[in-house]
Amino acid sequence: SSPANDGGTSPAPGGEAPAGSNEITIGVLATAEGNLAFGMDEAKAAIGVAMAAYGGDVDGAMIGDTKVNLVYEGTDGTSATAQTKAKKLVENTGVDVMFGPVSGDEGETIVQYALTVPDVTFVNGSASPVSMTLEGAENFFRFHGDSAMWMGGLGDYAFKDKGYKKIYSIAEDYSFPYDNAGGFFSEFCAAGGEVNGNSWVPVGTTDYATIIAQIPADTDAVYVGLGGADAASFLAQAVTAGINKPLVGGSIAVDTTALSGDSNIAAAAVGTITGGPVPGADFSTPTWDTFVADYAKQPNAFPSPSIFAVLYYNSFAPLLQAIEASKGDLSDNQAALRAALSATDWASPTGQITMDANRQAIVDNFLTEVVEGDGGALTTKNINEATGVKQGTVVYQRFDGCPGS
Amino acid sequence: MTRLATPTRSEKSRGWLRPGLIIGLIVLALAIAFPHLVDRPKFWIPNIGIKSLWLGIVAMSLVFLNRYVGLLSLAQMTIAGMSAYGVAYATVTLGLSPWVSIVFGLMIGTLAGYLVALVAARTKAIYFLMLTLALGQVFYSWAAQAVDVTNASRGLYPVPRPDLGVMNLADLNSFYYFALAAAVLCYLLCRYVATSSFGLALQGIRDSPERMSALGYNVNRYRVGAITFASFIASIGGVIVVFDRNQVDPSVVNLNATLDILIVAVIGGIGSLLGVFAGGVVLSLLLNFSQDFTDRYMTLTGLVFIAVLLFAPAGLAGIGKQVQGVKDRVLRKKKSAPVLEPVQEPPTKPSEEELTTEGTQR
Amino acid sequence: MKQFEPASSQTEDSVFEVTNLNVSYGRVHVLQDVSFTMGREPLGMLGRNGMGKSTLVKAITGFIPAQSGSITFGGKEILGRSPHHVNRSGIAYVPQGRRIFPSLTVHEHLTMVGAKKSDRWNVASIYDLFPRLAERRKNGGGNLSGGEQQMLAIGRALLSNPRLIVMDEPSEGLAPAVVDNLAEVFRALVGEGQAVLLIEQNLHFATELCDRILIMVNGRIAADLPAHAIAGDAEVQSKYLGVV
Amino acid sequence: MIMPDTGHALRVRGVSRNFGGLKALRDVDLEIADGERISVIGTNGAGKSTLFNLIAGVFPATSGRIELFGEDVTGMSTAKRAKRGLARTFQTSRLFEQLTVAENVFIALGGSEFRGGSLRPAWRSPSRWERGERLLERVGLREKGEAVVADLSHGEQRQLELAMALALQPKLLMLDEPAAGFSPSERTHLVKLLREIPEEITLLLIEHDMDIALAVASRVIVMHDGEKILEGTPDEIRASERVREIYLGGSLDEAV
Amino acid sequence: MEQFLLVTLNGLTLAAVYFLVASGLTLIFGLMRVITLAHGTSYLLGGYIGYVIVRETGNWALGALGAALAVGLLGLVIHQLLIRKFQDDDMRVALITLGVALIGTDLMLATFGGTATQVAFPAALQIGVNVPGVGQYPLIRLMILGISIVVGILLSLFINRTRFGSIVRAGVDDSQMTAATGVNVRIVFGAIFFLGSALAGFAGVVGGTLFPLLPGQDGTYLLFSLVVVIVGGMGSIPGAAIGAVLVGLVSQYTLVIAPTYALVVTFALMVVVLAIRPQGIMGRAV
Ligand SMILES: Nc1ncnc2c1ncn2[C@@H]1O[C@H](COP(=O)(O)OP(=O)(O)OP(=O)(O)O)[C@@H](O)[C@H]1O
Ligand SMILES: Nc1ncnc2c1ncn2[C@@H]1O[C@H](COP(=O)(O)OP(=O)(O)OP(=O)(O)O)[C@@H](O)[C@H]1O
Ligand SMILES: [Mg+2]
Ligand SMILES: [Mg+2]
Repeated sequence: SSPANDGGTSPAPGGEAPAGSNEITIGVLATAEGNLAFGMDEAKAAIGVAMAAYGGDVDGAMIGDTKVNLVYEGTDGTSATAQTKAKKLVENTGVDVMFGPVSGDEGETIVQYALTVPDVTFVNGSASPVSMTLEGAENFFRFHGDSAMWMGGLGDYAFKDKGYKKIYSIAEDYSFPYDNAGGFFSEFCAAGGEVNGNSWVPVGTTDYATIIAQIPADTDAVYVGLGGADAASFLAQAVTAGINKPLVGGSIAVDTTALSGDSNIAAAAVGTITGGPVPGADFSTPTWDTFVADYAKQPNAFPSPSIFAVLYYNSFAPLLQAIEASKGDLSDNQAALRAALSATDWASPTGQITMDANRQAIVDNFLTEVVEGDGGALTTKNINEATGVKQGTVVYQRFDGCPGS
Repeated sequence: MTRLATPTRSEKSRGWLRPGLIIGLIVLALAIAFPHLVDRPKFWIPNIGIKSLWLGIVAMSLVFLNRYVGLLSLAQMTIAGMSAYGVAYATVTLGLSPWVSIVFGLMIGTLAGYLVALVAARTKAIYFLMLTLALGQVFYSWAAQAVDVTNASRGLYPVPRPDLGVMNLADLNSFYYFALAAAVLCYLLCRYVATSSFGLALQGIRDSPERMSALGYNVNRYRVGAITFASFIASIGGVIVVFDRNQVDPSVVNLNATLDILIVAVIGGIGSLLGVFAGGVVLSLLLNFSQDFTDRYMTLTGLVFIAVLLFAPAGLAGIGKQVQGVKDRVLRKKKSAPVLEPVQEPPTKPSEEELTTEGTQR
Repeated sequence: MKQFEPASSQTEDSVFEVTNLNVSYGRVHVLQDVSFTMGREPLGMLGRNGMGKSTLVKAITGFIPAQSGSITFGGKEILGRSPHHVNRSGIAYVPQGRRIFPSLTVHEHLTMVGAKKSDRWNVASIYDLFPRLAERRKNGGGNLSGGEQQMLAIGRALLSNPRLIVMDEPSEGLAPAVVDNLAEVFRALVGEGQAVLLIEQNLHFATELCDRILIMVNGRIAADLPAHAIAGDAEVQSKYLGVV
Repeated sequence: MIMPDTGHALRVRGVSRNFGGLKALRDVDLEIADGERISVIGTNGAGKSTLFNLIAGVFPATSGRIELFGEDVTGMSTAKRAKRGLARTFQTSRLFEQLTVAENVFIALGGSEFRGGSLRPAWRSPSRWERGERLLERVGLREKGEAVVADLSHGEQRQLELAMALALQPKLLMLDEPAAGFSPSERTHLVKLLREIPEEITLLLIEHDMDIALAVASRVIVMHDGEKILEGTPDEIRASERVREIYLGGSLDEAV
Repeated sequence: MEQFLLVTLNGLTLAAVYFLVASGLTLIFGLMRVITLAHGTSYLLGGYIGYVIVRETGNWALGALGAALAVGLLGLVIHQLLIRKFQDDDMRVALITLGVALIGTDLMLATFGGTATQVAFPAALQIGVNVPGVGQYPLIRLMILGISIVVGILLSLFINRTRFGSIVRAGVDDSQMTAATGVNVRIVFGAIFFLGSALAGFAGVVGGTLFPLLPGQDGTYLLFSLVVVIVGGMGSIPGAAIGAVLVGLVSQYTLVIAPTYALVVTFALMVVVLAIRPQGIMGRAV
């Protein structure tokens, strides 16, 4: 049902669309291969929820008088594929709006690409490097926090409430953990905390026994800036290695995907505190509960929405709202649509979302703790919320000790 | 050992005038007209056209080494990546002018190839393959970690397409013709080298290095020369890569990228210097369009790949000859006269299959 | 199958027969209607270089396919069977150029054939036959001297304890005394009823060992002569073999 | 200090070579004057090919010293020795299997011709192809010029092997069982060819065929178990009881 | 000192997993000279099959056995259908296995998803034991070390004490001539493929018990086992053991000294070994 799919007759690229056009094609990028292959399913689930609100589905909907079409391209999480697929969506399919991508590597590339096609509007999916909204791309919007913002409030909490004075850092060696750990430790250090060692491990490290053996005895807690599989291996081995330090999780370390794995990681994971855009499992507000319920109806949904589904939803819904507000007017370089996007002030399932001058969202952030739920299954508990978290200006690099020291 | 297609009879004395020339010219004409034939040039030119060209150029360097030197290198994309990093580093970090950056990139790639050659020239067949694979992984891991030089996983950007004076690459058509010219140049260079006495000597070394030394040839020097030359060709591909992507990051040289080159070479025909471009077109089409038919891009690529290997071992480039061969065989069966095509496989070692099917039944 | 008249002491099961064999390499028609029959006897074959002798042998052993014709051994068709079937039907092969396995030691070459201690030929008796091999038993096959490789190739074939042994220029590279010794050994074997098909360039070796000799010229059997008719006859030699 | 001696094509002094525990060559001395014709005979595994390999520089000697045309070449590479005028054949053919016969010879002819390697298109050297053709004619392979080497019969490959060494126009020619695989008529032809080799070329020949070894040599060297046990004229060798006993054997007397 | 011993022990137990994966490759690639680029795929598939069986039956040993058999049979089928005909054309075979790997990886992704799973093992074994000089050490890692040693010994007995090893090497040198000594080369090679793949499948279950199973691990294990086999010398079981220990130790030590460059150093190790000794540590020069 997607007319954009048959290359020959699809609309010409966005900027050339006649004013008052009442058809908008959105190109969606999400990961369909590699470690984050489930990204596409989560993206579709999120989009499905948002579209259902307008009586549509993942392929399209009528929003007011505007017909919205969706076209999907899967990537493998690398910048090369993201670039190729974005170009295909923009230049071949002729989409008016780009939505996505999933990973940070892709995100940085997509921003660069956005700079070269000013007539297309880009709405970020879940990519969270700090730098993305600092590149000055007027056509690029992000409706969730960057990965440094995800740790907003956690540094203070760890120091003051938990009383951790010294924290050891184990993180993957690439841009996402730089920002994430940077965000955490800059707050933690500012509060008076101390970093007593960093271990930057290559992505894909499976054997953490030796890393774990490095943790100094006098450390109060361990920051774990690992994601997905690496987090799972770390936690599993933390159990067999009998690690006895509390953990501070990077935003994706104890995501549902890690907790829902089969390995028995309870002993290590319980008590871990973490920060991020996704609230704990006990969180309950009407909007959140509705979202979770709607999400669960989508095909291929996980038991609860992953961070990717939450972020894709929180980003896609404002896009639809802006289309509605601007009545699908794409004239004048999509000025009306962009104005509407910038003006977003939305009570999302995870709190109020407004935009700053860099088209970067100002959001609420959640602090959670891993607890053992009924029947021993792991779950998360909300422990604190930081409201109105704004983006900083520092793009973090790999650092030793406290960031910037 | 390390050769795929049955090669090459003699290439002497036939010079440039071969039956393939006409087909080659037609293809070239099509390639020149390509930007004007497609309906969405901004998509087709970079995503299919330019991508096929650089995939082809890098794969050509692999084919050259395999066919004339008997070495299968998995480091060709790595070399191209080094050249791309070189251009990007010169542009982004050092702020050098485009021409200088290009020369810098080419030098980095070629020099790296030379150093690889010094280590690898002594190793043979499988070891060479593994050594180049390992070198590729070393560079990939390093590029993904060395924040100071490569900016780690973020990579170096932006590398805009420059105005070279003679040609403004910022214009997509110009960039395409730039890449096409580079491809033609690479092909002519490879052919020229292959038909020279040097090229013949390389083939001699491929078949019997001991004999070559006994004849007074410095085998190592020839091998190093050939690998360095192939690295230069790959480096040219790398320059196009960096301008095509406007950036360079570790994904340019990861394992998938390495395998892509192998796939291109095989689909095109690993014995053919020109077939690589057909391989490049097939792969870039698969990459861009397979998702319109299936979610399983990799499975599709794998199936195409295996099908080529099983049924058209000489790749797309060899299909013409294969059809001819089948025709002859049919004719032969009909007439039952002993008009036979030369056996395809080296006749010293026919497989058991051939023996049982072709042997006489009584 | 053509009716065969058994020679005096021969039984049907050791009759080896090639009928109208045609082999081509591509367009080159190398073997043209080759036919001959042999029993438990030593049969020699001579011919100038490139006449098709090895081609015949390779067709017999299943190394290359034939276009038409038939090869039977003990009444069973072996043409078109793969080399290991041919071997198991009782035919062993000493190839031209030795084709030693470079990655195997001398001893491994001999043990891999799997001859039993009770067999006529076993590893120990091969070492007795070629003491030089025993001295070099741990040496890699690729590092042997040419003559040692030839001994090994012969030993490897004997270990199959074949009813018919096909040898393609086995004397190549062997010192005269060794050839001499070999001739003696094979004469003894022939006495035990061993069938031998011997391709040779060494006229003396061939005529010493064989009573009957075929001469191949341009892919055809040009003559079938008793050995003594060749040994002493310069005219025959010059006619068929180009010896001047 | 040994003075350069221009009168000697080859001098081998006290050369030994061990392979692991095996002493393949033991303290061998050899002096060959320019233009001499030497045959090396000896039992299988006596070390003849090893001696050739040491002279040609395929692998280094364990001890000892080798001089070519008065120059110490003990540590020199194979290629450099070849450029000083040494050519050899291999007992087991080493040919460019996937190339044609003509191309094989073309490459061989280049060995003495250019140093770094020429980037001139091969087909633009007609004179080199012609010389190759004449060479093939000499060894009796003229008809096979366009055949791919892998398709040659064994004997034909041996003929090409010979052509490859002759192509170098060497000052010292070393042939390792050139007649192996040759038919009797090709052998006669070979003897003729060897006799036609210009006088100034030094010839070192390994051969098990006494008809050839004794026919072309002015001096014969007999080896056994890694040692040179005897040296003499063909007649002396024929007469030697020792040679008969360990090498020639008895019943094939007529062959000698 | 205690830390050094601990890291060393970690290196050795990691080496045990590498060795198990590499031992199959030593047969297929080292001995039979077939460059199989699908070996990592066999590993991962074995892990997944083991995971499913263990999840359904709760029996770890059954999972390991089932995975070994299933992957072994699959390897045999692939050999008979796709590889056998081109046995002598080693590059073509390598590329075919690459195609198999591409497809296998993709289908596993479609079937098992992109999230990490791990093979469960009895809680009774999830304990530490006291290792002198090191302190508490996970029992499971020591058990895996033991399994590897047993497999290694059995395998090297099989290769060196039977004619099998010679026959395979002969078959690789010259398959026709090997057949001419009466060996059915096709069956022998098929058996090797079965055994090699089965070992990879088994290794997948063992590895999947210690480390997570997920897309990408196939490539990682392929590379590591290639490095192990090459460094150790092709076709030699002791070589593979040495290679595995070297790779395991080097990667663990660098994780301590310069974690960022752990991968670089591991691959650089292979480059250095090949540059100095082109045939690998225990390899025979050919
Ligand atoms: N590379 C090597 N490694 C180990 N042993 C070797 C090597 N090369 C030769 N040998 C051994 O050295 C001895 C001498 O070999 P060589 O080839 O010189 O003999 P030859 O006199 O040429 O014999 P033939 O007449 O049989 O060719 C042989 O016993 C052989 O096995
Ligand atoms: N694989 C091949 N392809 C094409 N032609 C071949 C092939 N093998 C051999 N020939 C040709 O077939 C002819 C017969 O070869 P064959 O090897 O049978 O000769 P032969 O009698 O054994 O000679 P020799 O005494 O030299 O060993 C030769 O002219 C040879 O060039
Ligand atoms: Mg022959
Ligand atoms: Mg010799």
